[in-house]
Amino acid sequence: MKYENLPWLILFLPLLSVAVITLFTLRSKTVSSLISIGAVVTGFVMTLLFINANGFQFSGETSANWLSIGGLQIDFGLKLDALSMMMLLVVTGVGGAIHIYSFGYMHDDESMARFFAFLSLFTFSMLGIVLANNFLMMFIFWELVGVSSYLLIGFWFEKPSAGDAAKKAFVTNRLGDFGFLFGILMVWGLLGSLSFSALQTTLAANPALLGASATLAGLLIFCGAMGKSAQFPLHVWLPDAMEGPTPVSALIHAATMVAAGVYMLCRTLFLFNSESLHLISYIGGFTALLAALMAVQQNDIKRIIAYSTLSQLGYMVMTVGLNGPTPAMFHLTTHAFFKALLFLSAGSVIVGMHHEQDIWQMGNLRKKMPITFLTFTIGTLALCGVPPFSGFYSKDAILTQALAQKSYLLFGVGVFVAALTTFYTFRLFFIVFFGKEKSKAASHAHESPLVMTLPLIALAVFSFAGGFIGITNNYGSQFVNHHEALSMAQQFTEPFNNLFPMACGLGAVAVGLFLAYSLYNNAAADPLPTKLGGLATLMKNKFYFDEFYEATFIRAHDFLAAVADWLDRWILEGAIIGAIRGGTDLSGRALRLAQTGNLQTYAFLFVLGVALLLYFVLGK
Amino acid sequence: MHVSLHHYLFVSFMLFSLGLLGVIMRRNLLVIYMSLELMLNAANLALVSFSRFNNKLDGQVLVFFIITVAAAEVAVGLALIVALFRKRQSAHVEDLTSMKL
Amino acid sequence: MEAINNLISGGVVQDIMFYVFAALTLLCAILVVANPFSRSPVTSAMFLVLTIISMSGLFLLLHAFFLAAVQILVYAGAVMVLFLFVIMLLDLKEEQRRKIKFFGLAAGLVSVSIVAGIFIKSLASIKLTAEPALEGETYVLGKLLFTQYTLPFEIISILLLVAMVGVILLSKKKLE
Amino acid sequence: MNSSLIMLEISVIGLGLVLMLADLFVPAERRRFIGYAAIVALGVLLITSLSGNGSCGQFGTAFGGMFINDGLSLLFKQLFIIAAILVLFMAAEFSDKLAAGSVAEYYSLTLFALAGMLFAASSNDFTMLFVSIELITITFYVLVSFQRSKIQSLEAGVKYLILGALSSAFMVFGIALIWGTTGELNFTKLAAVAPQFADSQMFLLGVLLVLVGLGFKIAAFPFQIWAPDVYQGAPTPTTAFLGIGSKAAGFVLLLRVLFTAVPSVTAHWANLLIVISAITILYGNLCAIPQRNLKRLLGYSSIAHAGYLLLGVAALSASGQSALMYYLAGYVFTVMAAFFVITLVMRHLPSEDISGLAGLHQRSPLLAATLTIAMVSLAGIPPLAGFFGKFLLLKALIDTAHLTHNHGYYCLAFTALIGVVISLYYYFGVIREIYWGKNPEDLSPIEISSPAKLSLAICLAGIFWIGLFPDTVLNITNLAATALGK
Repeated sequence: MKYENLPWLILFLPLLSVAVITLFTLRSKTVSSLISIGAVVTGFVMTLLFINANGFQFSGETSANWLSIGGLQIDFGLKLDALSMMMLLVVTGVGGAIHIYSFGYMHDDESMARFFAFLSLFTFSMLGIVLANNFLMMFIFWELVGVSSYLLIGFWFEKPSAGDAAKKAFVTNRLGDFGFLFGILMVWGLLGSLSFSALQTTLAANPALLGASATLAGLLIFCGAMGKSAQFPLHVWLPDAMEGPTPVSALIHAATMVAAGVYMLCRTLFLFNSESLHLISYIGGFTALLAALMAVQQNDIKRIIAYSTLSQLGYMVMTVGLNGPTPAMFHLTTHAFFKALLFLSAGSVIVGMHHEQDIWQMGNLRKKMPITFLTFTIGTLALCGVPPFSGFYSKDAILTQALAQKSYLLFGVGVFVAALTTFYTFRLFFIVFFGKEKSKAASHAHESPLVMTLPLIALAVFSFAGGFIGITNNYGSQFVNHHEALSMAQQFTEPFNNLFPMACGLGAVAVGLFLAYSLYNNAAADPLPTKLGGLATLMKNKFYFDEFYEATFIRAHDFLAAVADWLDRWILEGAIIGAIRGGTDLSGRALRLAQTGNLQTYAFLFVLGVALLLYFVLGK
Repeated sequence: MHVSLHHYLFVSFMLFSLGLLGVIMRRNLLVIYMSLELMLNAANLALVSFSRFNNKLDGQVLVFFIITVAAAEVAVGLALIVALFRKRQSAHVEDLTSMKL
Repeated sequence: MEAINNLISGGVVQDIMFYVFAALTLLCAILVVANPFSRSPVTSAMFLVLTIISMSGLFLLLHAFFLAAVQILVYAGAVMVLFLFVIMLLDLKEEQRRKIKFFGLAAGLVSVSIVAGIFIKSLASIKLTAEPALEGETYVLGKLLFTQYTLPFEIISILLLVAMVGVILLSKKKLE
Repeated sequence: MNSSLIMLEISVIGLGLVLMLADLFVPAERRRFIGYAAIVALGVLLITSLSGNGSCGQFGTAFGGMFINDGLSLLFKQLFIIAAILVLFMAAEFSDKLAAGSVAEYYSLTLFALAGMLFAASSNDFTMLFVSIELITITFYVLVSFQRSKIQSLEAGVKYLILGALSSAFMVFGIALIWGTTGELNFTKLAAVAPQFADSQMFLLGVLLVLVGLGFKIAAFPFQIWAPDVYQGAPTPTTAFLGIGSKAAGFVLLLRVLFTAVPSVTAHWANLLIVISAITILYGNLCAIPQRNLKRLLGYSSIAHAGYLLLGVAALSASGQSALMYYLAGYVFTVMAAFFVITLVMRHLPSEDISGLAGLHQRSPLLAATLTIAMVSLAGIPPLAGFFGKFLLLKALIDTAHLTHNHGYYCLAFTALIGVVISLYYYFGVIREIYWGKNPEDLSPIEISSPAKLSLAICLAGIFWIGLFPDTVLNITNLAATALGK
């Protein structure tokens, strides 16, 4: 392996940037942000250099002895293979674009230097997860990601909701992490090692070693992914986390942090047995469905995208559960491109609208913000899976995988969610960019500066072409034995090898698009489209369809969405989480009553304690 | 019935329990403190009787230490109670509840 | 002296004396803790002195002559004087008879009787093998104290110093 | 007799006496330097002990086996000295709140308490256990009530006094029963005869009563009730010393009693230890949630941490004991950092309410960062000291669970994790107050003296060092744990 030291540099550059910013340049906004941007962009260039020198067809590790506990040695080491390289590219590449964009977005913020310090800390933690070669190290960076996202989500601390959202994100994540830690301890106890490669070798040699607890261990480890990748029922933190600045939403909730869970599952896929994978796939599918249903009811531009993220994450987890790490990672990568693009474009819209986020206040922005409109369109098409945009290829790969695993229910869910996705995305698209301006802000909207639009364009290119530039080849070399690399033309036509899933996917897109168009195009205006007489019957049909839709689909859908929302708000948030929180709080207050401050009570409780102790040990 | 170790230990145990009762029942800090002395004395009695019946002198040495420590503890404790009394004009436990919950 | 020794070593007399001293000790201890006639701390203190004196009688029966003396000198002589001194100094009024909380009383009695019950139950596990043998000679005790137990002895001296400093600090009248 | 082994203890006591005398000759405005002189002297003692040249580096026994120097005592003595140094730094900052003219006495009493802890670390005999624990406790009666002008300090002193004396009475009685049944006071000799008495109710009763006394010191359930009041009322440096020194002394004695003196009995008490540590963790964490007074909050949190530390005891294995000591080492620096910030921020406020922290990140970024890091470490978030400690403790538990097939261990590990989740609420509540607290009236920057900066740096370095390079500390704790099994 050439340039073996480069990955270390890539990892530690952002940390260095944190140190330099906090210690020296906190006063200067520009210098701090340039240092932070420089660190991540240099990381991206170094990653390219490293890949250029080594290609993807390798797998190696570089490590330093860190600690040994009772005969077990744990290294601080980096895992270097196609999987981590691709993720490095995503994190530094997409992350770099977001860093540059932030330079424009946060330009008027007082504490921009602090923001970039946090951003670098986050990048460092995320790179640590990607590169970790053992569970312990991964867990440590996992938690660091949690802490730095806590800082970023709560960045605008003047808003109390930001503080609440940050705390909620952190605590919900920690809930999952404890399952994760428990799983790690269990794996450690059963297999005696924490290094991924050692574990894989051990399990390959003796698959029965995990024994009866294999399912439990797998599910506990999945708990970690459940928290980070916001899977049901730990998904509640993600929509609230939109309180952070928009670049944070793009970085954390599209490209990196939420992807960590899926990445971790793929990294440790060898640990999971079929039962646990089965359950994982259903949790993923359910999350995808639930989130898509909820997205339809939202009016906040960022929230819609956030729910869509949830839904897409559900897709990925479902695919991992269907034993398809390649399509899952493929979708993760393309999703990183187009979702970051969507978030950043939304951020551009929000800036253009002077921090208005309600879509019903927007309208007709395509004229005012042409570049943003273009990039948003590309993002939308990619998200919906319109050929030949990247989302089409990765979604098709997922559907094909579901069919190949003969999981017809999940295949159905996938197709249905694809239709829903198209529906709500285009709903957003039509309301925001078409029709009439629905507020003054919309009439005076303006295009964002170049430093913000350039990253948008870069991301748009990848959102368009991500499907056939060899991403599957690179992942395939990791997960599939004797993987044959496909040429670009072969990749381009890959979906046509399996016509049925492609047809279903495209059909879903068409249905969704049609519904969205018929309902929301010029929704607030144009009572009767009299422009073309020949289309009058069509309009009439539309009218019929509206009736039909109103009577059945919308009602049913409203009901479903309301149920989902109700479930989310009252059962999950209110009852379960509320009961846990309220219960602990209440029991804390009750227990505290013993603390009367009266010495005599204390003495009595002390003696009671002694009496109980003696009774239980000696009284029988 | 011939007096044996059991008899002495029984007295010691009763003394200890009486002291314990005093600590949790009385409200006056000084009386609570006296009850604590009773408990220490019970330990002394147990040690001396074990010493006699086990034919070892270490118990008596320990008693010597306990008496000294008790004296030191009493001195500090009473000084503390006096200091508190000066502030509060009370030596009752109910009046000591400025910190709670 | 010899007459007393003979009397003490005589089995029956010794037993009777044990019962007398034991009864006195426990009775006085009860009166320290729960005197039905007075709740004044002074009464409690006086009965504590009596308890200690009757205990030193038990010590004599156990042939711990030095400790019996120490018990009276240090406890009855010094510690209890300190107690009485403080009681007088503070001019404590009699503890008011407040309404007894029955629940508290019952709970306290129950937990103390659990402790006492387990204590007494554990008596059965002591095997009565040895006859009383030890003669608590002061000379031997002193020798033990200054050879084997030098270190704790010295630590105790530091402890007394700490107590002294502490008492002075806590009872200095005025803050400088 | 190899009395050169106790040179360290003699030096500390001598230092205490010198300080007391120095008070007479040093003018009032220079008294602060008495403390710094003591810190330097302790630093020298620490360095000699670390380099292995000091008396506590020579292993062996003295005074007829009563006093022992081994890996365990060495580790704990170093922790005690570090804690004492930081407490002295803190006391120097706090001196304007102590009764004027008695600052030197405060220093020397701290040193005497330290001497008690050092003796406790080397105790190999119930007599030594008793006198060293009494030296610590009686010194603390005075240290807790040192702020005589403050009613809360006196009240805390009286509460500590009565409950401490109660626990001492139980402990003394326990020692009497142990000695009475077995005829041995020495731990090593007791270990040899204890198996014969495994069925003797009275012997077990004695051991339990000794555990009551030690349980009080470490504030374990059900003997934890004093901790919040005393933590709140005591002067802050005392609280810090109480929460670390006194607790660690309790733990070293607990380890010696359970694993050197009566290992045959301890082996049967796995379930008892499991239940006690589980309840201790839950009690401390649950009660801390609604708490607004920061010192009291740390009082409850110290109960919870006693529970975590007890996990290492409950694991009944060398790795558990090693993890316990590792956790304790991290805990020393973390808690000291927290109390140091409290001392610096809240010494002029009427109460220690958390709201006093609002705006701290503007008043002093250093203090804000230190307290944040301390809270994050206490909450057990990697890569800080608190995380590795909890990780090792859980690992030891799971290992034992595999070995013994006792499902209670899994439940205990699960409870511990629940406790950690609960604790996030209040630890992050503190952080939230620092950064998101509402409308602080006073935004004046906080002046930090250079000695205070130095000690904050020591605390932070400790937290990070132990978290990032666990191996270095683990080597020492493993060595210490092997000393127990002998």
